Order: sequence, then C-alpha cells, then structure tokens
Amino acid sequence: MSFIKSTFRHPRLPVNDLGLTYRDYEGALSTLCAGCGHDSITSAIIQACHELSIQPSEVAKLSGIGCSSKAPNYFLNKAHGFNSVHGRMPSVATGANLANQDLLYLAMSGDGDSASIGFGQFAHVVRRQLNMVYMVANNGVYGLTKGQLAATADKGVKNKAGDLSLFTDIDLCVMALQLGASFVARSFSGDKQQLVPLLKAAMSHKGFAFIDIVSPCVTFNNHSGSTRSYDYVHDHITTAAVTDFVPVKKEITSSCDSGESEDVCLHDGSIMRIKKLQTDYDCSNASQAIVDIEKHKKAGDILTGLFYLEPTASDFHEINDTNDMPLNKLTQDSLCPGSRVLTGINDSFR
Amino acid sequence: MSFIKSTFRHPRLPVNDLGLTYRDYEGALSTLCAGCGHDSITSAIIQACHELSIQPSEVAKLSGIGCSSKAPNYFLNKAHGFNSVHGRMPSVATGANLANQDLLYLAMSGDGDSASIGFGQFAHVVRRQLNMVYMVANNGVYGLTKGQLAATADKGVKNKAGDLSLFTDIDLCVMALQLGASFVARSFSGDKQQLVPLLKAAMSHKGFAFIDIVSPCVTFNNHSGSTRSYDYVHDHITTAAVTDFVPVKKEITSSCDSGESEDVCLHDGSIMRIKKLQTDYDCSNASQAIVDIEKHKKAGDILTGLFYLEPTASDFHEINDTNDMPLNKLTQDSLCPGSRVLTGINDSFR
Amino acid sequence: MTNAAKNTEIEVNSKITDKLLINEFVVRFANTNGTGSASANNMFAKAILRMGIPVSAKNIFPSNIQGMPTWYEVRISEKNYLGRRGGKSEIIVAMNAQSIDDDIMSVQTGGYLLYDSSRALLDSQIRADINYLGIPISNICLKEYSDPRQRQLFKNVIYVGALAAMLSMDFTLLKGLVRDQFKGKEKLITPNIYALELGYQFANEHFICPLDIRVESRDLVSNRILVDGNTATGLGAVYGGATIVGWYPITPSTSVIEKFASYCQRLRIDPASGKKNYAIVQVEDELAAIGVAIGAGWNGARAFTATSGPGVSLMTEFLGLAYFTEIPMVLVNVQRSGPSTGMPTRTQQSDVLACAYASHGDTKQILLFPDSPGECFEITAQAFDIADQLQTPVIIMSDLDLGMNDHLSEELVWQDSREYQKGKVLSAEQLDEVEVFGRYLDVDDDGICYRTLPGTHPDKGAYFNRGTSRNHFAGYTEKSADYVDNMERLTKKFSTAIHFLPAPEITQSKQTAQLGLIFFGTSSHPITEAIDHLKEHGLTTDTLRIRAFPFHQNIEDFIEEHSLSNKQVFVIEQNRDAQMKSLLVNELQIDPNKLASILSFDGLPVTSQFIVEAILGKLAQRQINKKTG
Amino acid sequence: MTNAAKNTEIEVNSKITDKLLINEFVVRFANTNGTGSASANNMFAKAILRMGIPVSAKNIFPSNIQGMPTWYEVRISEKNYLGRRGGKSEIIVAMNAQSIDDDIMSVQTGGYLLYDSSRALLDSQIRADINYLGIPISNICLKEYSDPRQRQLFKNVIYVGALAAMLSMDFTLLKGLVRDQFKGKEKLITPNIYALELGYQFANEHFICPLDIRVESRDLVSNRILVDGNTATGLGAVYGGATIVGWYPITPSTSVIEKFASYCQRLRIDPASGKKNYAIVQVEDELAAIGVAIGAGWNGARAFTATSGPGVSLMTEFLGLAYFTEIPMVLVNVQRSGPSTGMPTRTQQSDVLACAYASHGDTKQILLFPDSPGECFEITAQAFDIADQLQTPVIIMSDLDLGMNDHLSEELVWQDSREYQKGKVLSAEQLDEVEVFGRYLDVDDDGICYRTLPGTHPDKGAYFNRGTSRNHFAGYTEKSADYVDNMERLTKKFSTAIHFLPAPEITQSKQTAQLGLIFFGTSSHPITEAIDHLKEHGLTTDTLRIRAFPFHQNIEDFIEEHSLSNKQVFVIEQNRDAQMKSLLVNELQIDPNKLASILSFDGLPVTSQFIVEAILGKLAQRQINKKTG
Ligand SMILES: Cc1ncc(C[n+]2csc(CCOP(=O)(O)OP(=O)(O)O)c2C)c(N)n1
Ligand SMILES: Cc1ncc(C[n+]2csc(CCOP(=O)(O)OP(=O)(O)O)c2C)c(N)n1
Ligand code: SF4
Ligand code: SF4
Ligand SMILES: [Mg+2]
Ligand SMILES: [Mg+2]
Repeated sequence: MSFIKSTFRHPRLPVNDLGLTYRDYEGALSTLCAGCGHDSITSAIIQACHELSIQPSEVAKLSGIGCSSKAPNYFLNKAHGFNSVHGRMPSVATGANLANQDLLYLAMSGDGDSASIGFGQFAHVVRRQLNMVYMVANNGVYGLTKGQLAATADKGVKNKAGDLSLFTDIDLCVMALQLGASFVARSFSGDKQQLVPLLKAAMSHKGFAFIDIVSPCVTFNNHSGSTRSYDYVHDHITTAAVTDFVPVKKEITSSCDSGESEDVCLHDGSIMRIKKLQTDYDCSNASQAIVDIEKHKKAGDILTGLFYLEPTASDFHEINDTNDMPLNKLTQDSLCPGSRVLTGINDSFR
Repeated sequence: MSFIKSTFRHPRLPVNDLGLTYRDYEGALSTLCAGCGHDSITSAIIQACHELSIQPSEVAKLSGIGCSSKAPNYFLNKAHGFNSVHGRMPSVATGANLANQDLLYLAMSGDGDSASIGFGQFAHVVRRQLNMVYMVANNGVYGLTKGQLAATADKGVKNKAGDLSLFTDIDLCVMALQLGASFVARSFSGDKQQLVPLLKAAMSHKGFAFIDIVSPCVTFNNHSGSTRSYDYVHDHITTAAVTDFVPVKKEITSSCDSGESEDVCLHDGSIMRIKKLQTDYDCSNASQAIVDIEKHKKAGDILTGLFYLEPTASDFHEINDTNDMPLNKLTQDSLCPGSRVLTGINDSFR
Repeated sequence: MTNAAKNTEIEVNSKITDKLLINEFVVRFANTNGTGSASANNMFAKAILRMGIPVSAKNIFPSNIQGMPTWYEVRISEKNYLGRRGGKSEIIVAMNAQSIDDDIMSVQTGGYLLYDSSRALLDSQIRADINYLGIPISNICLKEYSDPRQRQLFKNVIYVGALAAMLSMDFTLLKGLVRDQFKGKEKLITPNIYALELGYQFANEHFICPLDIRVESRDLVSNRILVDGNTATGLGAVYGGATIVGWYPITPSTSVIEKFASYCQRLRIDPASGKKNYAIVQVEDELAAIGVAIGAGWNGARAFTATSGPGVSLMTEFLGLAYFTEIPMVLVNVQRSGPSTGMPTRTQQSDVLACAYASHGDTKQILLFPDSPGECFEITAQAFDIADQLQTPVIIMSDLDLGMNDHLSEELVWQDSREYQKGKVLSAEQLDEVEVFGRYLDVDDDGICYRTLPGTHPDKGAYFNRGTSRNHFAGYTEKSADYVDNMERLTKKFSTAIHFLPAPEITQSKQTAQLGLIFFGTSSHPITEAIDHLKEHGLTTDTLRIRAFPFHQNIEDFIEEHSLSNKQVFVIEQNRDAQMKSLLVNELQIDPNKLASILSFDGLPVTSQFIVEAILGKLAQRQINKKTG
Repeated sequence: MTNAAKNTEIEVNSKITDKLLINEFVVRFANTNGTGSASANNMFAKAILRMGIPVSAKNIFPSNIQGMPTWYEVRISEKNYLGRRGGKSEIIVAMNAQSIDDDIMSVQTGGYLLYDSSRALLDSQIRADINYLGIPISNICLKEYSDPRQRQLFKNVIYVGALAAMLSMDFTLLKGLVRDQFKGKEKLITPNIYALELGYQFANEHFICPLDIRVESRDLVSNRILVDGNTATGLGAVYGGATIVGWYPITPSTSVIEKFASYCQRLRIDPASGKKNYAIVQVEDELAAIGVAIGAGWNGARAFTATSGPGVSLMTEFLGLAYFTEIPMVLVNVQRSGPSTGMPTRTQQSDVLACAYASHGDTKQILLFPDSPGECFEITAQAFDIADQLQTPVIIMSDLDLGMNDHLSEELVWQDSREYQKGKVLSAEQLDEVEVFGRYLDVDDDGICYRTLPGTHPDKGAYFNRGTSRNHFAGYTEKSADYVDNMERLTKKFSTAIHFLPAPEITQSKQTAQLGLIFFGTSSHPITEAIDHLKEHGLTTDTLRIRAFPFHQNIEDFIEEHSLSNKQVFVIEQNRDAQMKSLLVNELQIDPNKLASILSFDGLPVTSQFIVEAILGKLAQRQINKKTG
C-alpha cells in the first residue's frame, strides 16, 4: 500500500464505449496489505466493468465485514456502496435490489462473512434467485481479525498460528449449486485472464451469479502447508474449460470448433464462449459439476472455471411479478389508494 | 388431544432390560393438534428408547421453537429437556454435549427451525460432528405460526392459505450429507416400522446422526396439492432399503442373504441390518446418496430410509481430544492451577 | 335445584341489580382453540356494534394451535368504557370442560352461566349465587348434523343464537351479519342462520327471555369502526407508500404483514401491466427481515418489517447500523409478554427500553405509540414520512392487545391533499448545483444531512455507506474529532426530531387537577372509566398520553405542574420495570420520586379496576407516610 | 538551523523546564502498523518497568492489518499516574511519513522529535520550539541488513537503542529483556542486541546524551506487573474453573479467548491421559457462541464467551433466554467505540445500558466492572461463582483500553483455600431427601431456587427448561398469577444478588469532601492525577468506584452525602449518553440533577486533563448560574 495516489493520467488511456477510461472505474486507495489477493480482484472488477462499458453510477456495491468487504471501496468510486454488518450483506442486497431492479448489484464477501456468520443469509439469497453478482474472496481465514481459520479452510490444514482445521470444509460453489444458483464459477485472484471474462459473464447474467474467488491472504495464510497460498494454488489449479466473454455488441469472429467449444447466449444477447479442456465438461448439469468439484478436491486439486450456467433463469422480480418500473421510482399517485377507497374499507369494519 | 391422562397401568405391560415399561418413557400430555405427525414421532422415540433400554435420565432432550420443538416435552419425562430459542438449538446442544459427553442427546427441530432461521447453526453443528441425534419434523410449513411455507416446501406447491412456494427448496438430508454428517436418513412419521429401527440405529451411532422425518401438519398442510400431506406421502414414498436394528446384546439369528442384505456394525457393537430394495443402494457413498435423493425427487417420489452411514466416524470429543471424564464432573483440583503456578505467571509479566 | 331443572328452566337465584342491566356489562366466552369459536364470538360483538352500542372485544388465546382453553371477552358499554373493567363477568358462556371450574368461579354474583347441558354439571360446580342457563348444545348438534366438523362449528353459532334471545338482540341484524360474513361462500349462509335459529328458539322456549341483563339499540357508535390494530397498521403502510417488506412470522405481529399483503393484492396492482407495485419476501429470520428493509431504505424505497419479542432482540445489531448510517425504515413492534419467549399470546408494553436504546454503543431510536386502530393507520403512514425526514429507523410500538383485538375506533382518515414527505434527498439536478456534497455535512444546522440515492447522477453524490466512523464526506476515519463531531450531530438530530413527531395528547382541567396520569398505547383504554371512578372518590385528574419518543417539552411541563405538594403524577404502564418512567427520568432529567408507577404486567390488558385500586392504594400509602414520617 | 545540522548534532531550541525532567513524562511512538513496532515499543516500556519506575502504555492502532498509522504512548510516572495525562508529549518518535506532520505538532514545546533523517524534513516541518533528533535509521538498516523484512523490523529496535542512550536507560537491562523475549528463539537474540547497540551508539555519538529528560532507576514498582486485561481475564477464567468456550473472533475481545486457550494448553492437560480438560469451539457467529455457553451452563459446566460491540447486540436474544431460564454463564464484553461497527480499535464504555437491560421484555443482567488486570483476573474467577450462585448470566464489562493495553497492576492473587461456589445444585442424594422438587420454588425466600443437572437422578429432578412462562414446577403456564409470581421472584433475586457482588471502592475523607467522583472501569485510571490537580485548585474530592450492577446501598449514600448545597457529585464515563448515570438514576431512584456528567467519548482513554477541565468548567458554570439565577 502506498498512501499517496498519483493523480497523473496518461492522455492516451484507452476509452470504452462510454468514453471512460480505466481510471474512471477506480476507487479509493486500498488499505489492504501489499500483495493481498483481494486487491487483484478489485482490479479484475475494474477491468471487467470498463470493458463492459458499464456506467459506474448504475452499479450498487455491497459487502459485509472483513478485509474482502472493504474492497468495494477500492473500485468504482462513482457507484454507491453499502458496507453492511458482518454476514448480513445478502439481506441488504435483497432489499436494495427489490427497491431498484435497474442497477447492477456487485457484492463482495469473505469466507468468514459468507460461510460462517452469514451462511444462512447466503443460502437464502441463493434460493431467492436475486439478480446480483455475489463474489466471495476466499482465503481460508479471517483476515481482518488476524488469521483464524474459516469454514472454507480444507480439513487438516493449519493456519499461521498453528491451529488445525478440524471439521468438514464448506464448499460455497457446491452449496450454491445445490441451492439453485443459476451461475456458479470459481476462479483465482491471481488469474486475471480467467477471472475477468467470468466476471463479465456474471455481470451480464440475469439471476443469481456466484463466483468463489480463491484470494490468498499474504499476511495470515500464505505459508507452506496452507492450501490457499499463492504457491499452492498456482501448483494445484485446474480448469475444466476456458471461457471467453463476447459482449452483445461485438461480432463473433473467432472460429468455433464444435466439439471443443460451445457458445452460450446470455439473456442480454451477449455470448459466453466456452472452450472445454476436460472432456466431461458440461456447464448445464449442476449435479455433475458437484461431482467434478469433489473429484478434483479429493485429488488435491482446485477446480476452477464456470461450473454451471442456466442462461434463461428467472430472477426474483420475474418470479414475484414485480412491475418493471423500479419500486423506488413509483410516486404517491400509484402508491396511495386515496380517501375514496378508504371509505369503502372503513365500511368493511362496521 | 385429550386433557385428562389415564393413570391406569396394565399390570403386565412388557418391561425392558432395565425393568421399565413403555410408560416410563412417556412425557407430558401432548398439546399438539389431534393427528399431528409430530405425535407419531414422539411415540416412535418412546418405543425406540424403551426397546433400547435407555435409562431415561441419561438422555438430554433439546429443541428450538415450533410445534415440533414442543415434542420433547411429550416423551421421556425423566430426562431433562431444553426448549431453547428459535433456530439456535444446535449451539445449545453443542454446549451441553461439550459439558457432558456421557448423555444421549436427542434433539428435535422443525423445518422452519432448521432450514430457515437455524440453517447456519444446522450446517455448523453438522460440520462439528457433534455426537447427537438431530431430528427434523418436516411438514413443509411453520405450524406454530399458522401455516407459512417453510424452506423445505417443494417449489411450486401451495400452502393452505394459497401462497405459492416460489424458491428452490432446501433438502436437509442433502445438506447434511454435503456437510459431513456420518449418519443420514429420512423417514415418515406415519411409518413406525421404518422409523423406529432408524431411530435406534441413530441413537447407537457415535457422531452426528441426522434424520429428516416427514411429519404432516394436519391443520395447515394436509390439503390436496401439498406434497407433505398424509395422502401424498403415502402415495409417493419409496424406500431404498429396509433397515433392522439389532442391539449389541441380542444375538443375530435371522439368516443373511448376502447379495440383498448387509450387516453394518455400529461403534457400540450393535448391528444395523440393511435389506436392499433397490439394486444401486450403497449406504457408504454420500455423493451417490445425493444423486439418488434427487433422482427420486425429480420423479415426484420421496426417497426414505438410511442414506448414509459411516460407522467408525469420530465425534467432536475425539477430534478435540477431550478427557473422557465429562467436563462438568471435573472438580476444582483438576481445574485450578493454584497459587504456586500463579507466582511464575506473575513473574512473566515483569 | 336439581341438574334436571337447570337443563330446562331458569330459576333466578340472585340478581346483580334490582333494575334491568342494559348495555353495560361483560360477556365472556370460554372455548377450546381451533374449534372456530372466535368467528362466532366476533359475530356476537359485531351485532352489538350494529345495534349502535359501543363494544370492544378481547381474545385471550393460548400459544398453541388446537385443543387448549381460550377466552373471548366482549365488553358492552354505552358509557363508552372500552378498556377492560376487571373483576368477574355478568355472563359467561362456558363451552370448555377443561376450564369450566374456573369459568364458573368467574361469574359475578347474580350473573349467568350459559353452558352445554348435554352433560350434567357436578355438584361442586353449582354456585348458589349465580344463574345457570343450560342448553344441550352437543346433543342438538349430534341430532342436527352428521359431519363432525359441522357438529363442532355450529355449537358456537347456536349459543350466539341463544344469546340473541336472552339479551334481546336484533335477530334480523344477526342474520344480516351472517350474510355479510359469508359473502362469496353463499352455501354457508343458510346453515349458519339455521344454527342461529336453533339457539334462538331453544332459549325462547326454555328461558324467560330476555333476561334482566340485556341490550337495547342506541345510536352511540356514530362513524366508528370495529377493527384490530394490525389490520389498520398494514393498511397504514399501504397508504404511507411502503413498497417493500422483509419479514419473518411471529405472533402477534404476523397479521400486520398478512394484512399489508392482502390489501396490496387489491390496491397495488399496476393497472397497465397487472404487475405488482410492491414486493414482500418472507425471509429466513428477523435479521434478514430488517436487513431487507434497510437495503431498500438505502435505495430510496419505503420499506418496513414487523416483529415481536425475540425478533426485536435479533434486530438489535441492524437497528444500530441503521441509526448510525442514517437509513430510513419502519419497524412495527407488536409487543407481547417477555422476557424471552415469555407468553407469546399475551400482551405487554415491555420493550420500551430495548427499543429506545436498541443496540450496543450510544444509540437512540425514534418510537411512536399508537393507541387505537385509527391511530395505527395514521401513525404508520406518518412513520414513513418521519423516517424519511429524519433518515433513521422509526419503531412503531404496538402490542398484542392493540394489534390483535377488535377495538372500537375512530374511522381511518386520509386527506387526499396530503403529500409524502421524502426528506432531504438530492436529485441529479440538485447535485449539479451543489458545490461540495458531503453525505454527513450538517448544512442546515439541524443535524439532518442531505442524502443521495444510488443511480442518481453519473458523477456526483456517490458515497460508501458504512457502519464505521466517518467524516463529513463519508470517508472512513478514526480521528477523534471527526467521530465526536458526528456523534454530537446525531444528538442534535434527535432534538430536531421532536418537531416531526406527534405531540402528546393532553386533557387538562382549568385548574390543574390533583392527579396527573401519564400513559401510552393500550394503557389509555381503561382511563376514561378510571377517571370517572376516581371522581367518585373525589379526585380530579388530568391526563397525558405519550405518542412519541424523544419527548416533547410539554411532557416535562405536565410533570412539573402535577408534582407540587398536594398533587401526584402517576405513570401507567404494562411492564414490570417501569420502563417508560425510566425513559422519562433519563431523557427529561426528572426526579424519579415525582413519578409514581402503576404497573400491570400479568399479560392481560390492564383494567380500570386495577388502575383505580393502585392509585388509591398509593395515595393512602402516601397519607400514612406523611403522618408517620 | 539547517536540515544537515539536525541530522548530526542536537541544538537545543527550547526547554520544557529549567531543571531535569526525571521519570515524569510521555514518549509517543508513531509507526505504521504491520511493521513489528509494537513489540519494540513494548520492550521500551518493559525496560522502564524493570528500572523500578511506574509505567503504562497505550497502543493506538487502526482497524486494518498493514500500512496504516499507529501510535504507542508510554507514560513514565514516578508519581504513579497511570492514566493518560492529555496534552502533547515530551518525546515523539516519528517513524511514519503518513502521520509525521501531525506528530510534529503534538510534541510539547521544549520537547524532542526523534525521526528518521534518511530523508530530509521539509521546511514546513520545522518548529522552532522543539528539538529534533535525526537518526538516519533507514540508511543504517539499508547498510546493515539485506533482508527486506529485517530492514523493516530492526528500525524499531534501533530507535529503542537510541532512546536508551538519550534517556539514560539501563542498557544491560534492555539486553536482558531481549534475551527473555526471544527465549526459545535464540538465533534472534544477537541481531536484536546488535540493533539496539546501533541505535545506542549513534545517539551517544551524535547527541549530548542523556537529554534533560531522562529516567533514573527507582524502587517504586514493588511486586506490580505489567500486563493487559485480556490476558488476566483469560487466566482468571482458567482459575475460575471455566472448561467450555464458544466464541467468534472480534476485536478487542479476541485475545481473551486466545489467552485462555494458550493457558489451557499449558495448565489444563489431564496428567494421566494427556487429554484436554477443556473444550473451545470457534463457532459460526456470536449467537452460536453464547448458545454454547448457555448449553454448557445448563449442563453444569462453567462456560463463557467473549465479544465486543456487534457481538453484544447479536447475543441479545440469548441473554434474555438465560436470564429467564436462570442459567449461569459468563460473558466478557470488551467494549469498543460504537455505535454499529463504530471504531473497532478504539475504546469506550458505551454498552452499559445495552448490557444492563439486554433483551426485549423486562430483563436485567448482572454487570461487573474491573478496572485493572489484577481485578480482571479476580473478577473473572469470581464471575463464575456469582453466575452459579445466582443462576444467571454475568457480564464482565471490560474495554479495549483495559483489555488490550499493558497496565501496571497489582499482581494476580489466588488463595489456595478458596473454593468454587457452585450455588444451589441438588445432588442425587439431596434429591432423594427432597419431598417435592420444584425448579422454580423459592424455598429459601431469596429468589434463588434449586436446580438440578441432567443425568443426576434416575427418577427425580428432571424438568423441561424453557423460555416460556412456567410455574414453580417448570410446567408451561399462561396463568397470569404464575407469570407474575415468577417475575417478582426474579426481581427479588436481583436484590439478593447485591450480597454476592463486589462492593464499590470508596475513598472518603474524614469530612465529606466538596466533590464526589463516581466512575468505573478504566475511567478510574486518571483519577489519582485528577484529584491532585483539583487539590491544587483548592477542591477536595471523595471517590467511589462502581464495581457491580445491581448497585450496593452505599452508592446511594455516597451520592446523598455529596449532593448537599455546596457539594457536587460527578459521574465520569466514557460514552456520549451518560449511560451509567442513567442506570444509577433508574435503579436508585435518584434525582438526575444531583449527578453531573463528565463524558469523554472520543475513543481514546480519558485523560486527567479532560476530567479536571470538565469539572472546573461545570463548577464555574454553576457559579455563574447561581449568580444569575
Ligand atoms: C458481528 C461481528 N462479529 C465479528 C466481527 C469481527 N470480524 C470482522 S471481519 C471478520 C472476519 C472476516 O473474515 P472474512 O469474511 O473471511 O474476510 P477476510 O478478512 O478474510 O477477507 C470478523 C470475525 C464483526 N465485525 N462483527
Ligand atoms: C426469533 C423468533 N422468530 C419467530 C418466532 C415465531 N415462531 C415460532 S415457531 C415458528 C416456526 C415453526 O416452524 P417449524 O420449525 O417448521 O415448526 P412446526 O411448528 O412446523 O413444527 C416461528 C416462526 C419465534 N418464536 N422466535
Ligand atoms: S490480512 Fe490478509 S486478507 Fe486482510 S488485507 Fe492483509 S493479506 Fe488481505
Ligand atoms: S399446527 Fe400442524 S404442526 Fe402444529 S400441532 Fe397442529 S398439526 Fe402439528
Ligand atoms: Mg477470509
Ligand atoms: Mg414445520
């Protein structure tokens, strides 16, 4: 971390369709530890939003509490953010989304925040199919409280203080799959090439999109013996398929080798191009994805990539049959039934 | 419900090894609705405990809040019980078990209690491998608050008030399997023949035993269209295997047809005899169990029976390496290091 | 008197008064819950209403679904005494064998016990000083109906029919009520009327009807309505413009949401698209419920949740967040008897402190105290304005009695000229004009800052909302000066708040009376009656009904005026620990010895009898102390 | 003076006093967190301690892991002033470029700034009235070390070495400290001593050492220890017999559990089996943490949890359950600055009301207020006795300052004759003798009933523990009389409680002094100094330190005695809303106007300077009011 931010702007920084540069997507200066995986996620988010030409002010950033939950402060300065309480971001996100379905909800949580204190809220927001991008920066520890083991830490590993992870670990991707998420992926903060297209696809997806991002904590969980250290992850990462994201406006030019590559059309017309690296890959089968994830885990590997995608999934508002006009934009005219109606209601109480 | 309980005792009521009759295992008079499935669970528990010759006072009964959570008051009058707060029984059970590992912990919860407000606690007590029997009386609704849909209600069904279940339902057996439970079963309150042996096995199992018991709510979820009504369950129940439980002291006499029947030896030496009704049945494969459960669910059926059993599983105390003497029995001698030790400690602060 | 005699003919043992007792008595129904009695009993109450006589009803039900004792107490009072009176009842309809012994004991001397004589009473159940009205209701049903559910249900209708004859109620009117009640289920009308007539005729044939206790039509109700507070609250939220609800069921708050939902289904469907102009989510618990309201409030929609008892405790952390981040939202707390699970189907006003100071750290919350369904409607609608104007949670402190019982209330009023007050929210245009925007800049020096909503402006006004200490520009800070500045501004905002809150309702005699009574919410119901009785004891009384916290200055004035030497201020509340008194003392810096507490906390709505006796007792005690001291 | 000059030679610009300033000053270290400065700074403080001079230390750190400003304030005082003094510091070690501008401003006129002169200061950073001690620490490290981590770490050791020379500290003693600190990691000893010497020599070579501010060995510490409250609390729990912990990490309470765990690892292993005589579970959240403690308490083990801020709010529902079902357990609340997430690494005493009345309904909780590590140890051990004897939760109200800072404290004391008081728990034999057992029968008329543990007796004593209303025999009841009886018994128990709780600590002059100061916990630290200063203003002071809630009678007496016409009682607390005053007023029925509040709530430990100024200010105000009024 350096505490003085350069304000110098290169005159020829590339601009996107909105005429905005990468800088327009940045946030406050990070106060995380130098080398923290979460900062890489931040920069992947910035890149994805820039490349997608998302209007920053049309984004709502949400988080719980933790180092990871501070991250939304470090991207998209022009977007409102809500750093809520520990583990309860999903309910706040629900309320926010119900109030205005027109914004893009980017939520950042940690493994402590989502797999421990927030596990109930996590499970239920998945069920609810809220249209949001739910990212967990998974480092296997509680960074902000100095390194206690998280529930996502692999059984048998030790944290820096030497405490042993004694219990079955929670795999949030498996849980999301089981609970009905329509977009589930895992990635690695150190692998921008994989992460950015996944983020872009998640942002373009309508419905609940979950991305578990392995994000090493350099201060408390980067030692040898950890399965969330940079070294370990680099050595054990495997990918079922490489994904590329083609926004709706761009034409698809690259050729498509039918057997190995698949194009999935997202609800807004953009394309998710999937190049299979493993023969049994099938992103439309949630049960199979769970089996695959666990198979790799048993072998000591971390499977990453897009696990599941239901491109035509519904979101909460479709299910609820909410008016298309965001509820927070409705005026008194359409909300208040007025005195005439009340007269009739009063009569029903006599 | 009748409010005057007969005190008449048949002189020749069968007694068990402790010389106790069925009556010695009863509790207060039920105040649940006549016909409530939960009352059948109560009587199955009474029968199981009686048949196993469990000393009632060696049992601790635990529950959250709900009609189902009242049930512990209706069995084992001589056992202490703890009717805690809504959804938080698992933590209370954890504390209780940590304090005295010598008791048998019988816990009763509801689907509201465990799949909604208590889902986080449920997940984490499973991980913790607490040595307890965790029963959920699953009626798909919140009985005590008059019939709102529970998170276990199948997507698409309606409750009595006509509200539609909109979201992915939570299958607690699948969750327990995923989270590392070492005994997972499903049964039906209306099928004592299946339920009693499962309860007996669960009570004899060391480690976390979960039983999801479909238990119709006659008042709020017994209408046609419900998938938790007596009629629906009777029509759609299927069983993978029939289980029989042979206590440690009894000799096994029935012959054993190797291909179709399997004997699993539990940690206390008692035997769980499993007679397969479906060829692919394998109670040692959790992933397979999940696949089976979901396959049947897609077909509209409710798969019941023993899903998974890890007979040599560890429980929390083994993992923690707790002293065998219950912690609540330790005296000051072994707890207090005394003044001499303190002198040294004081020195370390100078 | 033999049992046989009791079953067929009334023999008047004793009389309450020598005169007729007209329009001023209590009928108490003892039933088993889950048997459909509540709707029959309610029909009885509504018939009284339609006869133009003031009436109120208390449903005293168990925390259980079926098979436990339940009571329904109807007070008929042309004196407009709408609270509970206390003491025994003139008439008891005893339909529950479990509770009949107690029920017999609670008939007033000279009063009547209407009971099911299909089974004979025991000798021990015979009191010489009351009158028995036996009707073989079970036998009648057994004969008349074959379906077991009908045999059960029509029992209740039969005794209502019998009461109609005994009390000389307008039978045509009762039939009209049945027709109204079963509108849309026409098949049910005839059998219900038939059952009414079974009871009516039996009574007329076997007893001297009407009794000396009876009703007579009046015109004393005017445009008042009979409804429960939760219905009015739910409707108030519709009128107040609430669109979003996160909730989790809990008695006695559940029906607030159910009513909101059912009115929304009727009144909030977009005419063009047929889609919903609202969203209600039944979430996983109370933490999530309030989280939803906060998220929506942050995003500019009017949102609320409702809960009771344990739910309030669970919302504590989030209430602190909303206070500190200054997010508008409304919480309806329908109080029940605590602590812990307590008595979930009994009333109390015992969350005053838990709500006023909800959450760790220095927090204070806005509280509103409605006392009638009419006010529930008004105050709920208003609560959304207040929350938006003050940018903070507003807690509506209702209770089980107010929420779930039918009260005779002023009708619900809405002025079409009234406009939603959305407070200080900057539009894109305003943001363009603003030189510097600071979310926590106290521009107007009233402690209330300007806020912005997500998505308003492409470049300006965005900030990171957080529960941590922040400077004027919502930047994270651990600087002591910034922190203190913000905390002091919040204190200032709390003073400003008073201007937005409903003032206390004060009734004051020309010359300050001897007694000053302070109360709030449902504790006000028995006050009129209590004052009349105190007058009989030569005591004059002024009253002050608190409607909001923080407190208006005139509360302090009232206390000062009424705490001179020969005067006394009483604070009446329904809790053990004198919570409102504590709040008054703390916040107004009042000497606690100026306030004498009248505390009723047995879970039943406080009675006028209790209040009068307690006041007389305390005054007598004071006399003694003066003499001896 | 040029920068070059500052870097090599000291040029005394100004002096604090003409005499030498010995053993009575403040050294403040400004660092960046995550750079290992805390342990070097601590070594400095401990060296002072070993020289026999009273010392205390405040670590002022950010809610962040690495790279943000952090300060460490060491107060050296042979007058035994152990609280913060307030005002600027005599010496500042400025190692953080982020904060150096502010740091320079906070040097007292005539004081010293020790800084890293590897980079020249800006002209704007030169104050004419202070003295600059430039050491090119980074350059030295660059030269001496190749490993970047070492270059970082040894910077801190170097300035400690330099201070040793400047302040004339015992260098051998410092070296001894290094040896103690790295016991078991011998490899680290030599390089650390080498770094100390680098600083020591540089200072001796470049400055006139020692300075006019310096230390001299004394024998004023006697057997006192320097330790933080959380360590003492964790150890107190070991001695008090706690075996079970459920917990969830949160600053500043985390180290209570960490210390408990590490002492258990040493002291609680069964000698025969090598197995653990304890169980600690890091659970999923605070609701579960307290649930574990309650389950264990019900089952007869001593159990506790520790938390802060948001955790307290989350535990609210369970605290109500434990109160109502009467289950013993201990909660350690290490308070931090609220509301909401607030300032997680700043101190406050702002959970007083949230804890005293935790939970909805009429609830009251037992609070204990330790003020030193010695008392943390004693009170924590005692808390388990109190909880068992009263069968209710006991909340230990610590705070960040007490819990995480090193305090000079009386040593920890344990009498081996002391026996655990387990309260009224019936054994199987006792149950056999008891005629009727009723869990909620008030046999001894003190509000405390007898309880039984699961598994005690095959036939007797079992009951269903529940948060609902119950009768004497733990049977569910909705009867008003049963409910009221139980609630009143709980009130009685709360009165009984006072006999089990530590009495306030009162210092009272022969003749009642003009001022009565009431305070609790860490607010007591600056009191000795404040009293001395008030004396200089001609004011005599009596003090009362509250140690427990509910309150002892002598608190009321103290207030009465000190609130006569020319006297004044002040309540000093570290929160905005005068929470302790509220509690005193509510519970003792005291006129709030008798208590003047001194409120320090900026997140830093209250200073004597603040207290004295506030008291003088209020007294002056009173004078003016008297004159004009
Ligand atoms: C209710 C509550 N409990 C505990 C805390 C303390 N706390 C802050 S962050 C955190 C854990 C963060 O872990 P994780 O979510 O994994 O985020 P990371 O720092 O590892 O990115 C905890 C326990 C809190 N802020 N609130
Ligand atoms: C914190 C809290 N919230 C809500 C309630 C109200 N409540 C009581 S039981 C219940 C649901 C019970 O449903 P379930 O667990 O399925 O049990 P069932 O009655 O169906 O057997 C609820 C919401 C409560 N007691 N406590
Ligand atoms: S402690 Fe770990 S998670 Fe937190 S900022 Fe540092 S590296 Fe990142
Ligand atoms: S409401 Fe339903 S769950 Fe509750 S007792 Fe009645 S039948 Fe059982
Ligand atoms: Mg983490
Ligand atoms: Mg249920």
